[in-house]
Amino acid sequence: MNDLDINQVNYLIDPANCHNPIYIKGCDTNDLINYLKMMMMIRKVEQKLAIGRRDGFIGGPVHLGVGQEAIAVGVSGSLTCDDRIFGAHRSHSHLLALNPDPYRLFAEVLGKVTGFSRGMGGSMHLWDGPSGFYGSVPIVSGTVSLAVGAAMAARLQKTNHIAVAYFGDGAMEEGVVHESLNLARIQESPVLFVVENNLFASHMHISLRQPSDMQSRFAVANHIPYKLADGNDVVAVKNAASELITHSRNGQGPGFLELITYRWYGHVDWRDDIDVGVHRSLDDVDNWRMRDPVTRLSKAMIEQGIWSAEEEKKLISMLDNQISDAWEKAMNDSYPDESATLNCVYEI
Amino acid sequence: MNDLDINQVNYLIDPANCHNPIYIKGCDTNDLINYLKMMMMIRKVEQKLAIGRRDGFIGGPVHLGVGQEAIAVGVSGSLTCDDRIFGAHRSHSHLLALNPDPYRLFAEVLGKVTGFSRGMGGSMHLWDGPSGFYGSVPIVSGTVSLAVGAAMAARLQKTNHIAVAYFGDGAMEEGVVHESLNLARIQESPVLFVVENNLFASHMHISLRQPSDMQSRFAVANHIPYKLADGNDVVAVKNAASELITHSRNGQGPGFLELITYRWYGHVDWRDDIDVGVHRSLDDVDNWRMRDPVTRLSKAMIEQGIWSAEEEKKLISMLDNQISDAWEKAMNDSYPDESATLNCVYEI
Amino acid sequence: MILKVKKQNYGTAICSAFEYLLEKYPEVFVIGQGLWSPWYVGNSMTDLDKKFGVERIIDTPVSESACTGAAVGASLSGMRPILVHPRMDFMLYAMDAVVNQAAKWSHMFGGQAHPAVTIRSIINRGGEQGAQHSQALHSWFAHVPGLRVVMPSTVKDARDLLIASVLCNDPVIYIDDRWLYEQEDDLPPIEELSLAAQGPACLRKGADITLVGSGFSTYLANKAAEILGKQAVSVEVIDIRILNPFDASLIIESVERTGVLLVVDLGWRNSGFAAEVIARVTENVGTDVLKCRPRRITLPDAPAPTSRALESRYYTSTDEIINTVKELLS
Amino acid sequence: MILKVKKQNYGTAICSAFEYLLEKYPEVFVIGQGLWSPWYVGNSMTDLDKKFGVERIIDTPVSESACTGAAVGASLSGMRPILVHPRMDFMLYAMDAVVNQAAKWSHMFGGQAHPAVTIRSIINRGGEQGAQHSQALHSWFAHVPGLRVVMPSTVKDARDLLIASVLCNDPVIYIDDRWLYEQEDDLPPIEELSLAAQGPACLRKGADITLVGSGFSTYLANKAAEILGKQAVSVEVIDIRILNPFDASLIIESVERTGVLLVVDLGWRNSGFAAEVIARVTENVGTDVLKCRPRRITLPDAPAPTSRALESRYYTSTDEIINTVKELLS
Ligand SMILES: Cc1ncc(C[n+]2csc(CCOP(=O)(O)OP(=O)(O)O)c2C)c(N)n1
Ligand SMILES: Cc1ncc(C[n+]2csc(CCOP(=O)(O)OP(=O)(O)O)c2C)c(N)n1
Ligand SMILES: [Mg+2]
Ligand SMILES: [Mg+2]
Repeated sequence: MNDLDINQVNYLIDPANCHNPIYIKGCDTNDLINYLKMMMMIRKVEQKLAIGRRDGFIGGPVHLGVGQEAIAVGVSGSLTCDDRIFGAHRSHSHLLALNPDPYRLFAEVLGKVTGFSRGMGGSMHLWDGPSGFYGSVPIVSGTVSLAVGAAMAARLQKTNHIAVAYFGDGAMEEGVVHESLNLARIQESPVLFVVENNLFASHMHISLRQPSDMQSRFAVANHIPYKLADGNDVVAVKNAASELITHSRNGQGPGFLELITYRWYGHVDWRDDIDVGVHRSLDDVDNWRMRDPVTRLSKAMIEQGIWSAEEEKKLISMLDNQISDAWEKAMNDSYPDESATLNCVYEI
Repeated sequence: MNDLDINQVNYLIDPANCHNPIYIKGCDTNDLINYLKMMMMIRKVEQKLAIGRRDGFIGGPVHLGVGQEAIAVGVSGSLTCDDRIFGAHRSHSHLLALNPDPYRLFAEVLGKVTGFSRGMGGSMHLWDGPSGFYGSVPIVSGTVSLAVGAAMAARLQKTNHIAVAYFGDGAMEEGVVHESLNLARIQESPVLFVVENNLFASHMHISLRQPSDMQSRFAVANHIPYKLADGNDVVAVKNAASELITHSRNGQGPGFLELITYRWYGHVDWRDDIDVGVHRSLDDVDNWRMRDPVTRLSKAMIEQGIWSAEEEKKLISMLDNQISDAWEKAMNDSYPDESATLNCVYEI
Repeated sequence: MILKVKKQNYGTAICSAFEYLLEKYPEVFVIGQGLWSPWYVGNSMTDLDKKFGVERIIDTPVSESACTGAAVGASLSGMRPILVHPRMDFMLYAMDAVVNQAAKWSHMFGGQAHPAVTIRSIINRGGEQGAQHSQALHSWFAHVPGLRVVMPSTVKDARDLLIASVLCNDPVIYIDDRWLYEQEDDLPPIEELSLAAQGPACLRKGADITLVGSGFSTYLANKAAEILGKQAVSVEVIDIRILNPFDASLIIESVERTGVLLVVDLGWRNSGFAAEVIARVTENVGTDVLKCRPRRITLPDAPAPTSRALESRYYTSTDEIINTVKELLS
Repeated sequence: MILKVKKQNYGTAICSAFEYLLEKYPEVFVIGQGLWSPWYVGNSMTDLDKKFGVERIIDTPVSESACTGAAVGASLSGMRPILVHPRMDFMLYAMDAVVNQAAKWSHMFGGQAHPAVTIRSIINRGGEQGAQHSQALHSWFAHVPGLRVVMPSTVKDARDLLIASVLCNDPVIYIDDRWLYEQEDDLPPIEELSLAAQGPACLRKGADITLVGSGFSTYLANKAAEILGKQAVSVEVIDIRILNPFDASLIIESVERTGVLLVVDLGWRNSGFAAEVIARVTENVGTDVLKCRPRRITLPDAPAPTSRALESRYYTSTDEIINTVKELLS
């Protein structure tokens, strides 16, 4: 843990910084367009969920990651459907970045049998094995050790597949995560720990929960190679993730990726929750909105002349249509059959 | 975590080092004599337990800390009976260093009603509230978070008492210990974490369980002040502990004390267990016997002219008598009444 | 003597117990997740942090295991901590501190030390939250000797049993259910009860059937009994209140009179507390007492589903209780 | 066909199951504490590390929680891990992975993914080890839907049910008791059974009383029945074998014949599995079937004491069973 890193964390957690377009020189144009589309799609899907929840169509809680889209998109850029990806309560983006199918996500959140988890999971329990998404659950830190096991399996199976565990700065406080870091290290398991450090666990700012904002200090303690990056810069995320993933695929054990970011909505559902968050002000939220991963990429691309306001307009209207069609379709789908409650307990 | 510390750990874990008398210049002679007596007493008590177990008088397991006596004796030098000390499975020394009463320890290990825990605990469950010993249990890491809570209580009670958690390098692998470090730090709880790093957890050498031998790296990660010392040098232990304890008493939060040491016996009971320990050789054990905390102190004192072979002989025979009397007495005591099984479940 | 009577609901009743304890007993403090947030635990802890300070109302990192252990440790040091788990499901991370440490502490040391800790563990389910956010594990805690397990179903018990729990020197699992929070009642002034002296209570006298519940299932049972009362079915309702240690004498006595037993429990069926009630009754009443087979209504042996279509059928209802009573009496 | 018969004890039978699985199924691996030590788990895993390599026989850091989660995660990735907890008490640290994750995984995702993990959890008590080293928590696991709970009492079951557990796609808690290890038997060749098709088994036919046990209590029950048989008391012994999901039909049928039920369970009494057996029987047999009240012998509701004077009385014995049977039949 060197001073450079500490300075970088201090810089990144200040919401006044990083409002400018991101640095994209040398990046593949198609990749960039893809990132932009993905991030916009995810954003719009979550905004649709916010409205659906507000208006009572969605019955269960939704944890929205609006503002954090660059992370899943950046990380997924180096993943294949043979990898094993685990999420948590705020995982819409993690799944959509692997399988961009808003319809099945909507269906799931609405509790419909056509959803990703056949309507048995809702927003907080998502699964899409074929795309490599092995599951997300709302018990904070619940899947981190599972990802280590999936990585151990990959190694025993003599493949170069890896596992990914997405979790937050709050999850970092659960003991099992520390056990998992050590276990992964001693087993040389190919797992990437991705910490989305959005500075909050529910209403509690990180300064009320930990003596330091920097999560990578636990990678250091466990002798796990780490990278620290601006979580609202998709290219930075992609590059950092890619380097660690390559290292894991090459049989060199786990990696740890810390990404500083912020969620625009409150902890759960569609509200700001300024009153609920200890140390959360509207000022901060506004400032963080200026560090929008979507705008910062789009502006950079326009500056470079590889993207235009026109194209963006088209993209937006395309996405709007796609998403509203998906929503309508999901709304009309059926609920699971009553028998599912008993039939899914054990394999039959 | 600086290079100096890492070098020190590397030096200390090599059993070929530190065979010489310890450095005692400037120490109070009475203190030194006291340390020596205490360590010898603890050693002899445990050797008696070894024989009692081997010969079938003791029915339950005994985890002997022979070779590690300097730690409890050194740490207890700065404790009072208002402090709150918690131990684990290998805690005879932790208790005896606070209350040097072999008789009640023997009675307890023999399951007699006159024992420290009224015969309900045996070797692995020791309690002596009046001397500050709040309890030891065999669930590895089980009391570490309790010590943090006892420290929180001390702070809420506006006292300058502290709590102590003794645990091993194996316990360091339990998630709850990591949670405890963070909780103590964020609550500024006056607790001293004492890690007796004897390089083994049961049969497993630390190199098979962790990427580094040095436990203090977790203090660093949690921004807790730490000290690293030769656990077989009672003066070094005393000085390091004293500094951290003063810091805690002064309201500056937790401290972390890592002490490198080695147990002479196997993990449990009286055998060497060379065959059981992965990476444990008779050579190593013999080498570690040369780093005997008792001899190293005694030799240093004799060199300094404040102790003599004569005095030592007298001390030994005094201790031998005391211990064999205590054992006889305990052997003749009664077992708890049958009603205790049901009567101790709840307070009545 | 005129008793001052105060209108409260289940949530505010809990809050008033906290206030009473924090005002009167300096050794009481509260620790848990969400204590500095206005909405975490409904209206049951409103503004405690503001009234009593953040030193005594401690919000914590996301570390259930260490926080639970810390509460146990503080309770061994002269304090009376109340640990709050805003959802019982999160306690799966804290089982060692509860079961291996707190429950056994007194026993292991010959009754010389007592962890006077109260663990408030909230059942918070429904609302399509799913399998990991819906559990009621009271049957588990009831199985562990050394723990006292308290499940208040009434507004008065919500307040007075919390106070009794905190003043008790044994570790107590105090379980409240968010579905009970809207209940209202006129409460007399607080009375400090001895928890050890508490046991099941008869909430409604009746002659035809003994209906037994705990927590929210008592609430449903009571409602069912009321409706059945109007239909000339006389239902005796017994609220278990204290699941561990469990004194079944009131229930046994009641069944000896009614000859019919129905237990309603909102936990899973297999190896759950409803079975204990049936066992305790059948092993204690004569073989000629029961007019029909004892019956239990429980959750199905399945995790809680999320989809509203399934969730609504997963939990039992007053209707199911009413129908079962009628079936048993026919 | 001539079956090759092999003399084994309970411990070596388990070991032979491991060897069979590791040889035949490359997706099987073993993880847990003590696997590289010759004495950790008796003779039940001798030299597996040497025969199959330390990559597949993984000894671990002292991290029950992460290791259990890792086994679950590996089981979702095409492997069939066997997780070994050398003492059930240590699993209190691993409850989230077992209860919140493994047990609910299939359900949460609509039956699309199954954690095919086997958790071998050893009951290891006696020898003055005390409260934290003596627990038998089978009643807890039996309460959790989604887990299959297996308690072999015979040498053959120790082997064949371990194999069936590992080949089953659901999470299984396989519970063996160190007190059973010395039992010997002649075993036929291994047969791969479907775990879902297994249930309670009648170990001994009888007409006077139905005696039900699980694990070590079955062993005691069997011994008692043998002695009683010589005294012209005809005892039917049923071994529960699978506590979750629990199919009680064989027991119900038996009680319908004998009219007398005695359950022996070596867990605590309150809210324990013995209550479930009594409940299942009494809610299913006619009120005229039972000739006397059902009875259970369990541990007292107290943690295990250490002192030999108390420990020896804490556990039940064949004598207690024999006396209770006689009392019930008198
Ligand atoms: C074991 C457990 N404890 C507590 C909670 C309640 N809870 C839900 S989300 C959350 C905050 C998690 O913070 P973080 O991991 O940083 O993720 P973020 O919400 O910031 O994405 C908490 C405490 C939970 N779901 N599970
Ligand atoms: C929770 C738990 N897991 C495993 C064990 C088994 N066990 C007993 S002592 C021990 C090793 C502990 O090593 P360490 O903490 O270094 O203490 P040491 O024995 O070296 O003094 C283990 C794994 C246990 N008692 N409790
Ligand atoms: Mg966060
Ligand atoms: Mg050690």
